[in-house]
Amino acid sequence: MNSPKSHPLLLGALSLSVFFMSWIILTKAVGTKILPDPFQVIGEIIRLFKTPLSGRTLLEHVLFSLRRVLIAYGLAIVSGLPLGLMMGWSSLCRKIIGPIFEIFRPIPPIAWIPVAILWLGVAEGSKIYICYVGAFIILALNSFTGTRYVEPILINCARVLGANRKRLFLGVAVPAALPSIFAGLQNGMSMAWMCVLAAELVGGREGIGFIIIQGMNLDRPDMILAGMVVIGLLGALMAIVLRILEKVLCPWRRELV
Amino acid sequence: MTTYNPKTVTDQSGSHDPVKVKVRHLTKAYDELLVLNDISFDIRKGELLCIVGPTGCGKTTFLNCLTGFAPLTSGEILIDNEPGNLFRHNIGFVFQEPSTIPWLKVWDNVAFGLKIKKLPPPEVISRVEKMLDTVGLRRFVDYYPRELSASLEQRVALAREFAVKPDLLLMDEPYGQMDIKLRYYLEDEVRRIQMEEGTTVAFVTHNIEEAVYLADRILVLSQKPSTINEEVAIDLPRPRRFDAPEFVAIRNHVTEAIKWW
Amino acid sequence: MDDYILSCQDLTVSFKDSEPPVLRGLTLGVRENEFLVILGPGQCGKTVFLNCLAGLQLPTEGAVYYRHNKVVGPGRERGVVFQKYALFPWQTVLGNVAWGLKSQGVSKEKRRAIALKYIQLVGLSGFENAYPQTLSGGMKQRVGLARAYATGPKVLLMDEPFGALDAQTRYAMENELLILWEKEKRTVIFVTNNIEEAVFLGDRVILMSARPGRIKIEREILIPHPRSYTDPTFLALRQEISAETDLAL
Amino acid sequence: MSKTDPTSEVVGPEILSQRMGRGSPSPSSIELSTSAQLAPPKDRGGSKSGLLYFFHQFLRREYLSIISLIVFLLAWEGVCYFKIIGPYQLVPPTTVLKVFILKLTQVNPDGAYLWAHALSSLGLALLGFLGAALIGVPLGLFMGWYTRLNLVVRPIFDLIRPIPPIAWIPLAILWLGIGVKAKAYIIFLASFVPCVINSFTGIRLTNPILARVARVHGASDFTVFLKIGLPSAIPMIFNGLRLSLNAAWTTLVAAELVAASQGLGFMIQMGRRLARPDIVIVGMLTIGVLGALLSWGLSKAESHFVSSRRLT
Repeated sequence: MNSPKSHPLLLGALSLSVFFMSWIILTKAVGTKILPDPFQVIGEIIRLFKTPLSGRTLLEHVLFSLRRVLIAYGLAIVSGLPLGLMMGWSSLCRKIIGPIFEIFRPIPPIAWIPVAILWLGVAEGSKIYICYVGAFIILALNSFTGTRYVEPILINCARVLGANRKRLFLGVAVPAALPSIFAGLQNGMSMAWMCVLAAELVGGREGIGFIIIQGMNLDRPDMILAGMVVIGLLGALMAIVLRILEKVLCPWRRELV
Repeated sequence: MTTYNPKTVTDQSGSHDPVKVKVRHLTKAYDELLVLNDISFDIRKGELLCIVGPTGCGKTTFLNCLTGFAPLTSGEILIDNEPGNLFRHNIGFVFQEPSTIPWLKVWDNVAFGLKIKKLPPPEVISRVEKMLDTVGLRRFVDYYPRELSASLEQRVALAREFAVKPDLLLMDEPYGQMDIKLRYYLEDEVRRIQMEEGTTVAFVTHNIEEAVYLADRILVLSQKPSTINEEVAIDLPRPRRFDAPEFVAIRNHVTEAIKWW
Repeated sequence: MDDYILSCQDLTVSFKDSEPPVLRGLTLGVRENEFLVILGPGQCGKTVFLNCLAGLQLPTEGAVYYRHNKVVGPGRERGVVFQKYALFPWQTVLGNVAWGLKSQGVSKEKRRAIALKYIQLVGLSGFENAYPQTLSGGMKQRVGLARAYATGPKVLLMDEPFGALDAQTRYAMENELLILWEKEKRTVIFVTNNIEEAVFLGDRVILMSARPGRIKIEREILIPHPRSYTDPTFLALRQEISAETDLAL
Repeated sequence: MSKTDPTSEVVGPEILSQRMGRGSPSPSSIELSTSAQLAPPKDRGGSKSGLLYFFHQFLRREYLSIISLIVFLLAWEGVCYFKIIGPYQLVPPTTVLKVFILKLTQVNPDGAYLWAHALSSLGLALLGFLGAALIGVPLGLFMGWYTRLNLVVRPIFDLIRPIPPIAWIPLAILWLGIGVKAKAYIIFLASFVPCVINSFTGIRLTNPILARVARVHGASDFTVFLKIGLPSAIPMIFNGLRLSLNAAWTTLVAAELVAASQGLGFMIQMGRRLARPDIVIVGMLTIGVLGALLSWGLSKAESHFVSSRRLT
């Protein structure tokens, strides 16, 4: 690990250029019908921005997906966090809600798609519901473990300093659980994002998932890749936003690596 | 109370004692922070050298330079008149931090160094068994280190390093977490092993009493950037008594030399 | 038991019925403004004993009394300094020190004033807004001391507060603790496994034995402060207590 | 007063009990601290009234969980029985059980037995998962140990990582058709990422002191990797495998929903098309149970590998 510092940026740039070069060479070998080259993909993104696909431009599709994710995510925060905190803090809650939670936990949120469609139709409802399930389980689980495994010495310390049960919860358990909760917010967001994709793949006439499934139906790999690139960018963007949020809300963790 | 008059140590070249470690103009800086500033001294063969100094004065850094874990900024360190090489020199290192290997049971922990050195299995077994008795770990062979208390854990690390019979034993605050009684015993044990095997020992400690009890010579480092404040040769007869006036005088003298608060 | 500020009677604690009790039949009284050191080997139940005094652990048998009142839980008159600092990582130094005052319903300005006073007293002025994880071990424990002092307890319980510090920092902290104690006299019960520390600090030292934890010997230490680590009386007393400990500590 | 002490007494019974272990706090110790005030010791009958005491004991009982489950099932049954939710949306648990048993021996309406669907899904998931583990774990380990390799591979890896594996489904189908190959490819992608990341983090967390212990005795870099780095990473590797397995299972269901002719995902999709909530719910529950079984199997494998006494 003590190897002399070789220029990390240079190596990174080198590896990326090798990656794109081999992509272009591969395109030459198999033909653009199977693998379009990076320039075509960029061109396709620009085209989708200008020309509507089934009546909507790329931006509108993105906004559709984003809206679904954010509504579901908001609902999951409002319901999942308190539930997890309660289960972590009160053994009574844990014993009553725990087993029911355990039944639903192992079912992948995507497996809810058919049932959601049966219940709520193919419209917005079912898609939001699926994203909600995905984010909810992760958020509840993370806030649960966060509060449940607070260091006992901190609780003892707070009791010695005269904290009542309410302050133990709000003043110790919740802040101690914040790092875990933020990890849950990150994972929950990427899960919600994945779920909206899956839901849009299975049925729907708008959203980014629709773009890539349409690309498959039209046999247009450049369209698929364009959709994938947009999804990747959006996902990365949201992760960054959340990370900044964590730095703002948990100032004491800033000094840590 | 007897006052202690330090003898000036002039014998830098070591006229009759062959030199084990030769440190010349050792300088070590981390980025802008200068830790060790142009230090030169020798460790003679079979000598027990204690290094004391104020907190954060770079004692540990020195040991890391010696083993090559930290590259030198300038100067040189020679072991047996050649640059230190971990593949060739037989070095033992007792770390200040817990350094037992958590997934190995006590027995395998003690055998770890021997197995790395690829000693024949019968030799490994006999040395490990002997070490287990020496440090009193016989009852704990089947425990994992994390099941032991801090002081027992440190004994495992000691046994592991003693077992390889190093020519050069580096000890970084090995007894920091132990209490007086156990420390006395293990201090005597280090001394005994050193005499038996002719090991050269460099012993870093915060505890001045411990340094005076053990050392043939004490090296007092100054505050960062560290230079050698003083070398104190100790020729009290052994076993030393920590309440003897001469002992107390040297102890007070060294404490004064560190002068850190 | 009249003149004792904190006392315990036949204190027994056992966690499992199958094992010998951790503490058996401890009876002990602490006088007001006394510096009592409880010395014992690892795992002898010192921490459990201290937790009983703090009210964090309820005894299986016997009871702890503060003056004449039975202790059934933590209380404002007893402050604790923990071994592993136990600082709230999400609070600054100031927030940590003022934490206990908030529970007592002290107003915001007053909390701040009291906290600043104790931060200054332990020599941490300038670090009020630092977060604990940016501090060194010695500084963290100063925060711990200030926090315990700030709530105004009559008795301070200290559980190996300097156990994780290196020897030199420990010497410095021991000196500062005594200076603080001279300035603001409190009853202190100080748990340690370090004989030297015990003899240096204590008015009285109690040596405990392990499994079951009980009092082995008790020594008054009459050497006047400031004590010297190399004073012959000091060394003799240290050796005497050391001879009584039969286990590796 | 010489310091040479007899050695016979030196070894003390100093084993830390698990209760006071230095690892992460065990659940029981937290229970003790958060509700110690509520848990009355043996002889404190006087301080709390007898009735309250018994009520409290009652609340602490474990059968509360069972009651809660029964209430849940009854409510479900009731909702269906009183037609609060119609039979084309939800069927009661009794029907679910009936259909589950029926589906074991009956291919209607989706063309295969339940166990055939399950086996086909399991096989695919395991195929993709094992492939990812075999390539991803070593890659992550080497990336963590050899800085240069990391610098080269990392940018490409980071470029592909934010794309959810599900987004690959259409492309995979376009390239490889709707057969086994496309699905195996997607599952491989999905489980590859957590394998790499966790092995990477695991080996990066190697305690440098332990590496020095080996190096000081003359171990070569590769020996240090094998004897120190690899064992240090094992808990994190298993963590990664667990996440991988989850991802594999989730992605498989998604892939089968989009395009398949067999498998549990296909079965629930058919159930939806035919408006048969019973089939959908049986399928969902089977997916859940099998997923839980897979992670349980992995935990068993882990405890075989890593002694629980090791702690960290």
